[in-house]
Order: sequence, then structure tokens, then C-alpha cells
Amino acid sequence: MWSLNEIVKSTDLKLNELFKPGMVFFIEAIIVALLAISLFAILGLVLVLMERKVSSFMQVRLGPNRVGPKGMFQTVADTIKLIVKEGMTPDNADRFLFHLAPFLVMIVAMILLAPLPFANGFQIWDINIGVLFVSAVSSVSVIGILMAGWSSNNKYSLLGAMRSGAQIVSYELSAGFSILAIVILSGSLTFSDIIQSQANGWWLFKGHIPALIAFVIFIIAATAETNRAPFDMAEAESELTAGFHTEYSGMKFALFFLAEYVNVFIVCAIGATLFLGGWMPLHFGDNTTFNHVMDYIPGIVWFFGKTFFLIFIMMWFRWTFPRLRIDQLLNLEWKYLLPISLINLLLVTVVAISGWHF
Amino acid sequence: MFLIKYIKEVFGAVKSLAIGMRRTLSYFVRPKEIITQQYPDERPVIAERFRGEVVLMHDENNEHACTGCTACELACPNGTIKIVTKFDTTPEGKKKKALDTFVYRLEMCTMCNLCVEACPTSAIKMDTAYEHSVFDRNKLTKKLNNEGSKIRSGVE
Amino acid sequence: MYSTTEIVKQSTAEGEMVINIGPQHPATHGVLHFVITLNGETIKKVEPHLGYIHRSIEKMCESLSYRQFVYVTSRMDYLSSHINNHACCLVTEQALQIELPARALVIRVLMDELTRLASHMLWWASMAMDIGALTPFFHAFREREMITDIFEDTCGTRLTMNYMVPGGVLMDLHPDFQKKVHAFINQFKTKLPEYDELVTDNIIFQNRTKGIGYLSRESAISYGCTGPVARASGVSCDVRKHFPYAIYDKLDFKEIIDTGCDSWARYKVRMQEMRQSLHIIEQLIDNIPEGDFQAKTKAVLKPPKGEFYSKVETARGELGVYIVSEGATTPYRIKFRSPGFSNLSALEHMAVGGKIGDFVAVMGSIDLVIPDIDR
Amino acid sequence: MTKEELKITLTGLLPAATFEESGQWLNVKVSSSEWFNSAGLLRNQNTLQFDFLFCETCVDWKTRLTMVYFLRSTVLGHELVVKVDLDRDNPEIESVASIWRTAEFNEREVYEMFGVKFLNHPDLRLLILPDGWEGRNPLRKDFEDPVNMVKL
Repeated sequence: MWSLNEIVKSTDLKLNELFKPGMVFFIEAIIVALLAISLFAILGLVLVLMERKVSSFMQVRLGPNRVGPKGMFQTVADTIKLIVKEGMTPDNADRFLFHLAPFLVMIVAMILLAPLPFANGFQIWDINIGVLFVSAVSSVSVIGILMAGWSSNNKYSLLGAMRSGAQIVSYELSAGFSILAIVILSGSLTFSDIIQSQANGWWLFKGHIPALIAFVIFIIAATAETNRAPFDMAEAESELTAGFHTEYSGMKFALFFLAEYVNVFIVCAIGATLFLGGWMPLHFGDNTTFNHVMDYIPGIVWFFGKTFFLIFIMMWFRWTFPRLRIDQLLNLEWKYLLPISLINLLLVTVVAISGWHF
Repeated sequence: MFLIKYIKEVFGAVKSLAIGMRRTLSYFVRPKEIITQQYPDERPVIAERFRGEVVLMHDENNEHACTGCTACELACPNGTIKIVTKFDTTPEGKKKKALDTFVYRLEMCTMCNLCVEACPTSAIKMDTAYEHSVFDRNKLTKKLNNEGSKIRSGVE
Repeated sequence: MYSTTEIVKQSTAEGEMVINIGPQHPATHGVLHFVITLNGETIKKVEPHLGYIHRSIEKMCESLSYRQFVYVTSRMDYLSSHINNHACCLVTEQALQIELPARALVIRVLMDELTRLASHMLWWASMAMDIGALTPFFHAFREREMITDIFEDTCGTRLTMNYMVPGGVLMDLHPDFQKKVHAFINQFKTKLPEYDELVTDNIIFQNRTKGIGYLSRESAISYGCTGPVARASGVSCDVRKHFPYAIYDKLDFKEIIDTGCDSWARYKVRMQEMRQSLHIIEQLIDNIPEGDFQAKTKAVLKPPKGEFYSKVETARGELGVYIVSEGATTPYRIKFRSPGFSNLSALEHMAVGGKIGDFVAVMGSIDLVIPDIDR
Repeated sequence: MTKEELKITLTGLLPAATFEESGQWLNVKVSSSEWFNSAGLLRNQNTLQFDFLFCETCVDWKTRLTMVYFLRSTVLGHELVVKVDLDRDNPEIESVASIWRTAEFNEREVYEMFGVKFLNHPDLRLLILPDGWEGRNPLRKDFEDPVNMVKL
């Protein structure tokens, strides 16, 4: 059976035969960049369509169904429309920051892709502090949002950006704590090690109740960090019209839009890697027959399956719940999630030290 | 005590959210509940009383029942209807007022049905046509009586 | 209304900023304009600027006959057009002392209550949307569609009916009317618990509305609030109970009063009112008397010289129609006391001190319909 | 209270007022100078308690303007109509916004539609009409606007 790991290795070997080592690195970087960008484009198209279909089914309607079979090319049509649209810059805007902001948000999302293991050995950069890297870089995207809000010279944008700042800074904490729970359980910061530690069962099942609590908190914090309903304070359509991207139009708006979905994908991928074993197939202890059957499904399918399951949960949240108010949002973090995750961390440590997990 | 209240609060909140999520999921997995009507493919059922536009009824002999009495014009609250009359000569040689042009301005009509109520000879009625959009506003000003139509004999 | 330059000129204290909500804004449900002074996110001052869709209906009515002006009122509060028409017909009938046949009265009450249900459903949908939940909007429209279909069958229109005329109703009920209303009642009874599951019981929704937009009983009376807004502040003001018209005095229904005084109380009052309206419809739907649907009236209505006032309970509150007649075929002066106008004036009192999110929640809970305010 | 009882009570309170009972309600006519004090009495008197101003408007009689106030007591349930005649060329009357808050908006509407000046009003500006309509009062009978008004 083919595996992505072998394809990567053989390509590397082939390139090393043909070129000098410096050139090989350069060519590989280009290939990776192309792959990353095409992944982004596909993700944007798929996730936007998925969101619209999920919302439409929950709202007893059909959703897009005119462009292509079952409306599959709706997002392609939308993208073309957004590219052709005029990108306007408001008067008195800080033009440099205004144009920079969408790219910054996008670049952050791209950097976050680096340590993600898509399949066994199929990873851009297996950095030894992967988890730390992800939680550090993900908070940079708030700078892009703040930039967009400030430079637009619009009060709605400013309010949205400030809300987003307060929100992401606070939810970073509980997201970090819930990630820490898995780091303690697996004893490593490297993504590949964390996945290997789940070879005999996912942490969500192995880690008892503390892992479950950490998972729930992670999902809530991830929803908040990606500015999605019910935590979409930065956009808050009925209050701030469109929040920080009120003044953006055309392709720059599309970049914000795309970055939102890519961020959703990335946090869900991280959640899937940490709690659901990433590309690791579903294994139950020593049940060899069952484990063997599961191994036949390729790792990349497992990875995307788990990630899209988490994405569905986040969409499900969005189309069910009303929006919180900004002070309630902060109350939820500081009065509920933070204390709970602190206590939970203690529990996890106890579980890890006494080896109660499987 | 405080802790029990705190935990109760958290569980109550999670439960209320879970109930809502169950409801949306139940719709998500039951696509037969979808109520979308795909309009141009799927024509809506229009009630027979639907007020879409005013029409002057003609029979197969191209005859209508309008005497040109302008009762509808007077009843109309927004000046939608304009009746232009002429004088016909009856076979007995008497001059008689008759309808020349029934001008109906659809763009001003609010479909209030007052003209139909006012008509003494029931010559006009509300039709159920509803696709009125045109590219030129002038097309909405309509002449309701057919070319060469005349009043049905016996209608006074 | 201000021009933009004047808004900029308005002096603001240190750390405050002026923000325009509207005229085009997702939460105003129409063209309503608020100039809000903010300190951070806290609202310091709210100033409504009206008139973006002012059509001067009162002036228009002065040149329309007593039959014609009824149709204009459908365009005032377009969500309760039957009830508006009812108010106008009542004032003409009162002036001319027309006795209505029993069937016409029952039809009118049925239509009024169906309208109230449809209006409250739309309010529920848009309030949930204001708070940020988009899914309830479509669920409520599914049931509202059944009511508009019933209206379309009988009245021929879906929104602006002009179904009630002085002396009765325009047309007899459609033969399918009872069947369809029964179908609607059955459907709605199964869906109401779902509404509660989706929105009422939701902890986020409750937190967003509880304690928000406080309007005490005294303020509610002083600001002239009526309808669910006043009843949620503990004021008993249901016109159907206190000044019964049509056959409301013979019907069994409760006036819903809540003393919560906040957005949550207003929400609960309307949800209960939907159940009461359903109860009224259930009482009447199988007992529609046979007979004429319209009393015999003269072709040209000429009320005697004098002043006449009639009031009805619309979905938003008390709608009054004040007519000064000079004995001519057109009214000399006509004034609509619209419920939205008074309810809006209390908005500043309710919203000051809250956050922007609260402002939207309060605005949703007082159920503004802009043409009703501007007229 | 019935109309008659109301009339008896009011004759004692407002000696200068005139009454008319032909319509639906008891109509009281007071002069514009007395209006503010009478309003205070109507609002606060224990036997009257007219705490709810449910409608306030103006009628243009071509020779004079008449302010019409519709009062109701939410406690005692009776209703009353108060009319105040104003000079058409220079209409001025004391504002009652301090007694009934709802009067603030209603008086702003009457101000722009009829040009009645309300003294001591907290914020007498145009409410519905756009800038530049001061002095042009659409609901007066002699108002002409060839552009926006379509005569049938």
C-alpha cells in the first residue's frame, strides 16, 4: 500500500540525486509552498460550502443549489465575484496598515500549518516545541485584526477590533491550559510524539474525565479564538454590522474570510491531533483484528475525518446559539473556564503521575 | 455551598445548550423537513382570490361589460385608473357614452380591490398574474380593453 | 433630524464617541436612525432620528374618502395590517352607527388574532436574530407562511390586506379557511415547544435579556407605552379587556401581565400572548355564525359633524384613530396614535447605561416597526 | 367616574373651563395660559389621577389651532379630552413634557407639523422632517408643496 511518507522520502532522494543540497532545499520549499497554498484554496472553497450547507439544513432550507451539481461550485462563483470586485479604501484610512492587515492574518494562518502532521511522516516541519509554537503564533493573528480595525477609520471596526483583542487574549489562557493537559499526559511537546503516544487509544478516551473536560474547554476556547459565533463579538452582525472588516471589500475581504476558515481548520486539526489522535487510526487496546481493520484506512483520511468532525461541531454551535455580550464573554472565561481548567490541570497531573491513564 | 451552586449553574447551562443543539441536529439529519420552494422550477400555488392585477373581462366575441361610467376611477385611492370615453351612436341614432380606452397604471396600483367593488356591471376583476417585472416603467401603463372590443349588448 | 455636519459638531465629553446606528443597520429592521453617544461600549445617550419613511399618511387621508383611507393604514404597521384596518373601520362605523352582522364580527376577530400571531412570530424570529441566533428566523417563517397562505386564500393578499371595510369585511371566508386554520393550529402547537427549546430555554439568550432595558411601571405609563412593552412592566392596558370592541367581551382569554420590567419579561409576555391568541382562535374557529359578512351601507359614507376616536390592540399596543369630521365625504383631520411611536420614546430610558449589545436586545424586545413610527 | 361625576369634580377644580359632552368623552376647554397648571392638577389630584396621556395632537381650524390632549387614568379607568385653543399666527403653549414624558416626542411632532411652539420643552427640534423644514408645517390646511404632493 502506498503511503505519503514513502512518497516524500522518494521525492527527497530523487531530488538529492539530481541537484546540490542547497538547491534541493529551495525546490522543496517551493513545492511545500505550492501545496500549502493549494490546500488553502481548496479549504476555503470546501469549508465555505460546508458552512452554507450545514446552516441551510439546520434552517430547514436547501442552501446553494444553482451553480454546479448540488451547488458545489457556488464558492468558486463567489470567489470570482470577489476577485472582480473593486477593493475600496476609505478616506483618511491608514493606507499601509489597511492593506497589510489581511495579509498578516493570512500569513499567520499559513505559518500555523507548519507543524501539523497530516499523515505519518507527512509534516512540513516536525519542530520539537510544536505545541508551544502553535499557541504562540496563533495569538499573532489578533494583531492583524487590531490593525484592520484601527486603520479603517471606522468606529464600528475599532469597536470590533478592541473586542477581538480582549477576547483572544483571554481565551488564549484556557486554550493553553487544555493543550497543556495533553502535554502532561503524553509528556512531549512534539506533535509526532503526541500522536505516537495515542497508538493504543486516543487521549479523549484514555485520559478519563479530565481529558474530556479539557476537550470541551478546548472546543469552546477554539471557537472563541477563531471569532466564530456564539463568540463572534468582533463581527457581531446585528450590533457592529461587520465589525473589524466593515470597510474591506473585494479580495481583501475575501482574505479575511478565507483566514477565518483556515483558522477554523487549523484549530480543529490541532484539537484532532491532541485529543483524537491525529492520523492515528482508532485503536482499542489489544483487540488486534479490529486494530488491523482500522489500519487499512489511510492516515490522511483519519486526520481529515476527525478535523472535519470538529469543524462540524463548531458550525453546529454557530447555527444554534445566540451571541454572548462582551462582558458575559469575559465573565465566561475568567469566572468559569479559567478556574475549571486550572483545577482540571491539577487533576490531569494527578492522573499522569499516578499513571491512572491506560 | 458556593461550590454546589457553581457546579449546578455550569451543568444547567450546558444542559440548556445541549437541548438547543439537539433540536438543530434533528433538523440537520431530516432533510425531508426542508421547506424551500425552488421558484422558477417549482411554481407556487396561487390562491384563486389572489390580487395580482386588474383585468377587464372579455368574452369570446371580444365584448366586455364596461359602460365607461368611471365608478372605478372615482373609487381608486391613487389615481391608478383612467377611463377615456367616447360617444357611440346606437342603431336608433341616439348618442351614447361608451368606453374608448381603459388606462390602468400597474405601477401605482396597491391591489386594494376598491375598483372591483365599485364596478356596477362587474366588468373588471382581479387576476392572479404576479410576475410583473419589466425593464421599462412605461410598459406598466396598460390599456385593458382589447383592440376593437365593444360593449356587450344588454349591459347598461 | 440632523445633517452630518451637525452630528460632528455635537460636543462630546472626554473619552466619549458618537456612533450612528442606522439608517441602514441590520438591527433596526428598517430605516431608523439612532445617534448614540458611547463611553467605551457603554451607552450614554440615545437620540432617535425619525422620518426616513415618513409618508404623511395623516395628510393623505384628508383627501381620501372614508372607504379609501382604510387601505393606507395597512401600510402603517404592515405586520398587523388587519388590525389597523379594523381600527379605521371601527371609527367610521362608530360615526355612522353601523351595526355589524355577527359573522363579520367573528371573522374580524379571527383575522386580528391570526395577524397578531403572525406579527409575534416575526418579532420572535427577528429578536432571536438580533441577539445573534439566525436559525430561529427560518423556523418561525415556516409557520408564519401558513398564516399568510390562509390570508391569501381569503383576502387575496399576503401582507397589506385591505380586507376590512366599513360595515364588515370585503369578501366571505374561503371554503378551506377552517380546514387550513385547524392545520395551522395543529402544526403550531407542535412547534411552540421547539421555539422554547431553541431560544427561550437557552442560557445565553436568558443572560442576554434578563435585567436588560429596565422600564419601571411609572415610566411605562409616563412614556405612554402600551402593548406588551407596558404589560411587561406591570401595567394592565389591554384594550381588548378594558375597552372591548368586536366580540372580545364574550371571549375567554387572559391579559398577560408580567412585573419583570426587563427585556426578558417583554419576551415572556409576547410568548404567552401567542398562546392566548391561539386559544381565542380555537374558541371561534368552529363557531363561525352563518349570515351576511357585510352590513348594508350607503355607497358614499358621510359621517355627521363631530369627533370620533376608536382604539384597538395591535400586536404592538394601542392604536388609536382620531377623526374630526366636518360632515363631508373626506375626514377633516385624522390622527393615528401609533403604539410604536410612544414605545420608541421610552427606548432611550431603557438603553442608557447598557452595552451596545444590550441596546440591540432592548430594541428587539420593544418590537419596532418603522412605518408605524414614522407614519 | 362617569362623565357627569367628572364634570362636577372638574367644575370645582377648573372654574374657568368650559365643558361639552356631546361626543364619546367629556371635552374640557381651557385657555392656553391656564393649561400647565390644570395639567398638573389633572395628573396629581387624587380623585382624578390622569397619569396616561395616550394621545396628543393638534387640529387646524383655518382660523385657529386646537391642541387636543387625550387623558386616561390607569388607576381609576376614566378618560377625558382637554382642548386648548391657540392663536394660529403665533401659537404658543406651555409644554407638559415634565408631567407626561410621552408629550416630549408628541410635542416635537406637533411642533414640526403645525408650528406650535412649546415653551419650556426640553428639546424642541424637528423629529421627523429633515433639515430646512422649520416654518413649513405640512399638516396645516394651507400647506402647499407642488413637488411632493400629488393632487388627484
